[in-house]
Amino acid sequence: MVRFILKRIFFETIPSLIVIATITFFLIRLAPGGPFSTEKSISPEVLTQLNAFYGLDKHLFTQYLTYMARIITFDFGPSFKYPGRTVTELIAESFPVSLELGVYALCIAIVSGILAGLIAASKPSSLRDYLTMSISMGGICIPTFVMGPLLVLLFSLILGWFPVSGWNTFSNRILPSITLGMVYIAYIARLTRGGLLDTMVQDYIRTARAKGLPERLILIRHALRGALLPVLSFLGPAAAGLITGSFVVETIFSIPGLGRFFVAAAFNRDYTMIMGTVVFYAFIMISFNTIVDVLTALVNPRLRSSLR
Amino acid sequence: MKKNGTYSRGTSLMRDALRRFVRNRLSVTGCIVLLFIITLCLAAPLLTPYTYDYQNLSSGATPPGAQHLLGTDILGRDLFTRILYGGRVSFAVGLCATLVSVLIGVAWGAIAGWYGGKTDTIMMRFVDIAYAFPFTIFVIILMVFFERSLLLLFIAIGAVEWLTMARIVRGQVMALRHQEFVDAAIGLGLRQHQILLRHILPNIIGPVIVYATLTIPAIMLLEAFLSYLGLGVQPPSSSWGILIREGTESMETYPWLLIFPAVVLSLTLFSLNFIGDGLRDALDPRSSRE
Amino acid sequence: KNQRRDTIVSLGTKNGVLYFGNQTEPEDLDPHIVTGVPEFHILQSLFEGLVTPDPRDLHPLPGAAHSWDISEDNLVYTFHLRSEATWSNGEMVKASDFVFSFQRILSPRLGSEYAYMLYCIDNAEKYHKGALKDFARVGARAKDDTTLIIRLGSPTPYFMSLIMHDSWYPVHPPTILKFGNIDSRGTRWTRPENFTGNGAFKLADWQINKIINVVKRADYWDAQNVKLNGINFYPIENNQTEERMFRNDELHVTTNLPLQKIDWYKNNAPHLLHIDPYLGTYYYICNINRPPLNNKKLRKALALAIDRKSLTDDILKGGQIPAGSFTPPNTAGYLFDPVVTFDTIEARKILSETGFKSGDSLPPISVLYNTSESHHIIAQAIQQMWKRYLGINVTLVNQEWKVYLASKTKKEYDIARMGWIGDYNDPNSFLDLWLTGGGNNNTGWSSPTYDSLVKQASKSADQVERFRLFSQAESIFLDELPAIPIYFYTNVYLLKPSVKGWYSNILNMHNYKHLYLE
Amino acid sequence: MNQFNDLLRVVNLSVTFSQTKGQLFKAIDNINLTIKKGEIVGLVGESGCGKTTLGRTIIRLQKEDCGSIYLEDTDLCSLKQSQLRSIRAKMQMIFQNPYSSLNPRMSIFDTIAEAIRGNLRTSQKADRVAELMLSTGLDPDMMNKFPHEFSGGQRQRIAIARALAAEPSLIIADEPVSSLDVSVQAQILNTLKKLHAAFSFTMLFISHDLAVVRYICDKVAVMYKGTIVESGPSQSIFKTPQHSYTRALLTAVPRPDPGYKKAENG
Amino acid sequence: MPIELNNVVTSFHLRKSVIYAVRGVSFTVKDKEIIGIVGESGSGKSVLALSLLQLIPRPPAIISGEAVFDNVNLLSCDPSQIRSIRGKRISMIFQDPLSAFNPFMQLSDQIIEPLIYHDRVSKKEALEFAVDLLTQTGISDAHHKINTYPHQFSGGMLQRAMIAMALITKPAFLIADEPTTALDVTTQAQILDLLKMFQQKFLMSIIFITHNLGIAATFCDRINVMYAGTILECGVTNEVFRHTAHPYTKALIRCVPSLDNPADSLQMISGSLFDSSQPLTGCPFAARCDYSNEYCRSTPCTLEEVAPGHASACVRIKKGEISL
Ligand SMILES: Nc1ncnc2c1ncn2[C@@H]1O[C@H](COP(=O)(O)OP(=O)(O)OP(=O)(O)O)[C@@H](O)[C@H]1O
Ligand SMILES: Nc1ncnc2c1ncn2[C@@H]1O[C@H](COP(=O)(O)OP(=O)(O)OP(=O)(O)O)[C@@H](O)[C@H]1O
Ligand SMILES: [Mg+2]
Ligand SMILES: [Mg+2]
Repeated sequence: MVRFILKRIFFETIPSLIVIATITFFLIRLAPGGPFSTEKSISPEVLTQLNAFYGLDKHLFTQYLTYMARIITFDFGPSFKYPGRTVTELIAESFPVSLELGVYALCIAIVSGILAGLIAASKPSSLRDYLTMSISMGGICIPTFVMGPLLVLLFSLILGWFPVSGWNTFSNRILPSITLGMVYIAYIARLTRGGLLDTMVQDYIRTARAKGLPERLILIRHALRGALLPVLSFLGPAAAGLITGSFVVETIFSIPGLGRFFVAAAFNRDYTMIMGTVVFYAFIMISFNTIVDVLTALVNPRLRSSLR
Repeated sequence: MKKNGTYSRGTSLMRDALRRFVRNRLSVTGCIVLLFIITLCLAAPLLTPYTYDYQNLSSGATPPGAQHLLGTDILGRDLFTRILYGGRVSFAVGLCATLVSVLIGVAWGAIAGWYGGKTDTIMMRFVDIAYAFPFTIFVIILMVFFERSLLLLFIAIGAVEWLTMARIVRGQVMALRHQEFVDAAIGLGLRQHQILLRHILPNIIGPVIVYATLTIPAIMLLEAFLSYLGLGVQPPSSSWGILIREGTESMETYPWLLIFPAVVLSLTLFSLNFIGDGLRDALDPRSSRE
Repeated sequence: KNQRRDTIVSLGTKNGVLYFGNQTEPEDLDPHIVTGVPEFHILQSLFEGLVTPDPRDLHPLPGAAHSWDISEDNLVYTFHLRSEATWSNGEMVKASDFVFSFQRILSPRLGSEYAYMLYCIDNAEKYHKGALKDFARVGARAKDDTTLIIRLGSPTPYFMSLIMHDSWYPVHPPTILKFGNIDSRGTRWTRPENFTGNGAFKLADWQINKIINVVKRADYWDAQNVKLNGINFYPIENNQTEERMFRNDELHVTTNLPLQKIDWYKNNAPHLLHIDPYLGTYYYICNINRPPLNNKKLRKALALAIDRKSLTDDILKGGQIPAGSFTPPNTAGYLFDPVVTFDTIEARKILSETGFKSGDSLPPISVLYNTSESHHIIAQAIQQMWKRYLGINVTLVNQEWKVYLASKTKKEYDIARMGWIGDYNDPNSFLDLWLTGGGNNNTGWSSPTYDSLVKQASKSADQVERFRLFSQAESIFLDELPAIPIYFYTNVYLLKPSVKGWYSNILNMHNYKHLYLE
Repeated sequence: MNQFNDLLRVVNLSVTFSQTKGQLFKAIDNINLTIKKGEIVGLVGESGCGKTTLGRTIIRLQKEDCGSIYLEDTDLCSLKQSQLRSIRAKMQMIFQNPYSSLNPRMSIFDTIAEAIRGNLRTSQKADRVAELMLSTGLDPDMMNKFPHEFSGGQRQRIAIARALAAEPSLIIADEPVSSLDVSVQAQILNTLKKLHAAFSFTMLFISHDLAVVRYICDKVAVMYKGTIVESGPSQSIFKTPQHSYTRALLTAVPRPDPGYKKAENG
Repeated sequence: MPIELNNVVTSFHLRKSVIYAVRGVSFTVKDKEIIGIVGESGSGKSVLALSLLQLIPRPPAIISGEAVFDNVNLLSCDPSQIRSIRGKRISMIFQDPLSAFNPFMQLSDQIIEPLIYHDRVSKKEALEFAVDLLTQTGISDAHHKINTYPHQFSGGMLQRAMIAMALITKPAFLIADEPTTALDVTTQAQILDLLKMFQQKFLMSIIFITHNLGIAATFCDRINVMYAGTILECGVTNEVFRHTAHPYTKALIRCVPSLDNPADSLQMISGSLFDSSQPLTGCPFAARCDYSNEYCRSTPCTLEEVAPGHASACVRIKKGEISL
């Protein structure tokens, strides 16, 4: 397994990161508008100076080489949008926030999603099934940008339990975590339910029943493993997305996370920031997918040989 | 004993499934609701006296009433009419883009999971890379190089939505690859695509359907973001995603602007999921539902 | 029902801390680099210019300079600085600091976007553009520690309001040089631990996207008159969130109010709602180089067929004034009678003179706007008006912000939405926009007469004469209509009654020194 | 012996599995086996001695460690996947677990029809499927059902029908009749014999039922712990077993006569 | 503990048809008794066995009749009751061992599960017992092998693991559905010994479903011969084999290939199994029976005693019209 992971890192992750960095580097230049275009247009002299300052006046390929040489040392350069800060600094400062929020949301999503899936699948096509599924689908019916304000309205403005926004105390964490987790609850719950229904007709479930195990235990001990495989596949990218932050939730709750940089950097044509976030995200994404691959193989013994 | 030629061709899974599907009350209800909504959207001109862009600024944001069934928006346009017209766009985008994403995702995931090894590595790392590429930039670039069109919208959405599908399918295929009936199929000397199509895909259809039915509403909402970027529908046309997004801004002052579009979207989502459940059940010969 | 515990705002009020909703994260806190309004909100607390605006009517009050003399020919301004004014590290604010600051912002390599604000200084423009290397020849000189002499290239009647702008703030030379050269961008000097300013407050905390906290400086020369103990600036990008925070007593003041909520506040809490006139115009520019908008009559017809009053009253609802001219009314006392009105009969008449038989026979016209705020609402309303009153079908094209900017500069549009906020309180800030080749004149419109009138006016020292020249120029502009004015901005925001000493003004400048909470 | 007559030659074949914690387990240990064209060779042996593994290795579902497998003159071990595919038609395996080797989402018709070679019309296929089902004692009316609706023995017959449908020249039958009642077993064995006479396919017949092996096989190989300990014509093996394991096997067979064992003991 | 089956009927109600898998089966298994069930493949043996523990999915199946065990009707008792019986008092060995094991779980966990769940034994103890049992079934190196996954076992090994799993709680009653099909004869003998030992030691009764008439003859106390969901003949093993009282049983015995004097061609029963979707009108075997007449085809048959401890459903034998 250790060898598998090392192999992943050196022969797959690093080349992938180089590819994604390269593609992104060149493609972002194709988007109209540069980092310095603003409503009040800058005088050409100033623009020349700015371009020179950030090395944007050099040949694109030279820029690319310099850039790639730099990111090897984890130096992503200064942000164009926030001239006083480096990209590394911005990520380092905001990622922990998103990570924390993402972990809460992920926990909420996984726990309630799987629970909902279990409840629904324990008696398919019953009122219980429809009810849990309907509730868990709330997160998709009501998109994040509606859910957030709704929760705030109810819990902050009407009930006064939590602050409207901010990121100071624990009470700040609750509403955004729920908002963020809600969307994933629906996916996890439905995938779990589907997976459970698929496994509950297998012969080995009959064996488990013959042992006298109660349905609950059968669902959890016997059916869940196989049923979670699609959920696991889904969770790789989902978890990577969650812990790197959500633009919508972070702006609604005014949370100083990384998520808003992803969108904002693109909108601002903040080239260095885009590169930084993309490479960072790609790294997280590949890491999570690696973890998922390992977990899948742990769940499914037939795939263990793939870990070698 | 029967004579030759009297045996009816065996029921294929599909035909069998169709019959079971029709017998499932909930999924049929789902179908009816969905068809009803789609018909309403298509028949919009017959159903309302307004056009989707008819404005009456002085009667902006009136609550639901006799004049306007579901009220009006800030520009005094009839919300009911706008929901109906918006539904056309949302359905077109939601269904087509989902189809695109399912097709690509399933094919990609199945091939990667089936062949494994280097193929899998390369294909899955491609998926990772595609995940990481900034979507906003991708859309902006698309718009620079192509004419703004609905087709482009499908492509843009389909291009991102297939990724997770591919991963799910790959995972399922990898698990199935070791089943003995697949060995048997290999032993028969079937071609790879035959094995994939006949043996693998029918057995992973469950998660695919579940994920696809969740993709449709997600796409409808994503479309609103793309419209924001300038891709997709242009005002004064609208879509459910856009209506909901705009409705959110005035949800406290003019709640009907959010509630009604959200309700139709939810109805659609629920219908789709019931249909999906029905399909899932129908495609599983072992499911106890007859 | 039951008494709530202390809210954040009431605690702030008790402690003299102002909770300020400040839209976005500042890009930096270097007055020579930043350009945005949120940054200016913060910088106002951290720096003090030579003079500061009176919050009521924006006339210059003594700031770092306690008095000033103006030469007969209006070219030489002598500022007498306070000897008691200090930097936040205790050092005295010297005249040479100002000279250093001017040199810094004018250094070509710094790439300051607002360097042009100092172009009125003799030779400043040359220095900034690299034609002049020796800063000694630029018209700014420190005679001694407390005497700053600024020599202008030509009379600039609005000079005193110009220098209230942030680009004129001084920076502390040793601090700048400690972290880089005079012309280094983005050094670490703006970090709380390094920051040196001369304002009433000093920077205590800066957490990105979370909070900027400034606290009262005890050694500020006017400290006994500063009533606030500190200000918390919150970068709240979402104005809906900002409004909810305000409602939940988490903010004293917001920068914005979503237009959907205006009605509610008007009806339910008018005492919290503030609508101030603002020095800005919202307008549509026409691409003069492209048919059919090269047709002046068509532009005129379009301009006349916009029911501005309906737009402002029925949609925007924020007290915006329908724009019948380009310069906002009463800009530094300049008044121009509105000439662009809503007159459908006249509009149709003019349209019939264009040579196009009906609206349908026009080549396709599109309206470009960027996708944010209420632009799309206004665009849709205007689209309907043109259709209804002129029978012209225009299509709407929305683009992402930077794409939109690129299209505009590349002149790839027919009609595009624009807004302009004056940098300083003078018609010149609006009218020099349309000079031939002006960086923000993206219409392709050019009129030599107009150019000469505006240039003449900006050099003239006589206010009456200047306004006459400006009026002439504006008449020409409004006759040609390369841009169709739509409305004048207002500033719509929410303010807790506990904030005292807050006056509305058209530059939205609120000197925190004069504020107090109770 | 003329090499041309050999349909299958297994030479020095070994297969290793890695089990828990990387432990290696030699399931097939240096096996040599030759099957002539048209022969039916029985493979008997202790449970877990590697019979199934040997079968799976021959039809290339299991990778070998070393050794080679010749089908006629082609070395199967050196073939690429694409080349293998065309050869696969000639070999069929009847799996030991009839249920897991049937696709649960495929009707019996599709399952069997899929194995039929050549382009037939659907109705022709249906006839062929019906014919196959009849010959394995299944009611053709059941062809529209799905595997889970069948009993264990019926599933096994489906698997046999599928293998026969492909008209292979080599059949590897892994306990094909173990879950059949004796009458159906008799029917199938007779069918196999009949077909064998008609088409003279070759078969490796893995079974625990020595009587069945004796009935159908020309030759018998006895496997023990991964190796073949004894092989030869069934006559001689059953009459004069050499290896002690073979002898043990023969004495342990239960006879369908309640008194048999007692009689011997007593 | 005796178990009493009374007219057990299991039918699958499908869309177009009804499959009558078990059509009214009654018999009693006394304490310590080994009852063999033999019969045509597809005759409903497994369905009957599964019905006893309510392991048939309902719907589509409908089960009626009663099977009384310890004053409880197994067929209709409530879920919690049947759960406390399953695995603890009545264990089951399934026919297809590969699909009956959870592919995602180690065998050890699966084997000890009933013991841990029902008897709250510590895991360590349970494991020891499991290893012990496995060894007794003839799996060498069991303490190692037990930690592997089902796909790493051979068919016969899985079958033995299944047997160990069923025996681990020392149940009072064992339903064994073809427990030795995948075993070679020596191992088979070993397993039968093990079962016998349990029967003796723990007073276990067994329903033993098999196709191997040899085993049935040597191992079982009594034999039920099933055909098309009904029992055609039942009785003490000796009686059934020596004084066979039903043409079907006779035909069956004739089909057994003999190891000692091999034939050129095996005897078969011509014709095919009674269509399980048809209701019974007469003797289900009538269509294939050499002795049948019109009366057989039209008169429903019932089991009646022909000799003490020996019953047959054949009308003609009962009437003494034929003898075999
Ligand atoms: N789920 C089901 N749906 C429909 N029919 C079924 C189902 N399960 C079993 N059957 C039918 O019930 C009948 C009896 O099956 P059962 O499995 O009991 O046979 P069996 O006696 O165990 O045979 P074998 O010895 O081959 O295992 C068969 O005809 C089969 O087709
Ligand atoms: N995938 C695998 N991984 C590890 N070990 C395996 C695997 N498959 C089989 N084995 C081991 O290989 C040995 C031989 O297995 P095989 O299935 O060939 O036996 P068999 O002769 O067919 O036995 P049976 O008669 O019981 O079916 C067994 O000990 C088994 O544990
Ligand atoms: Mg085997
Ligand atoms: Mg059975």
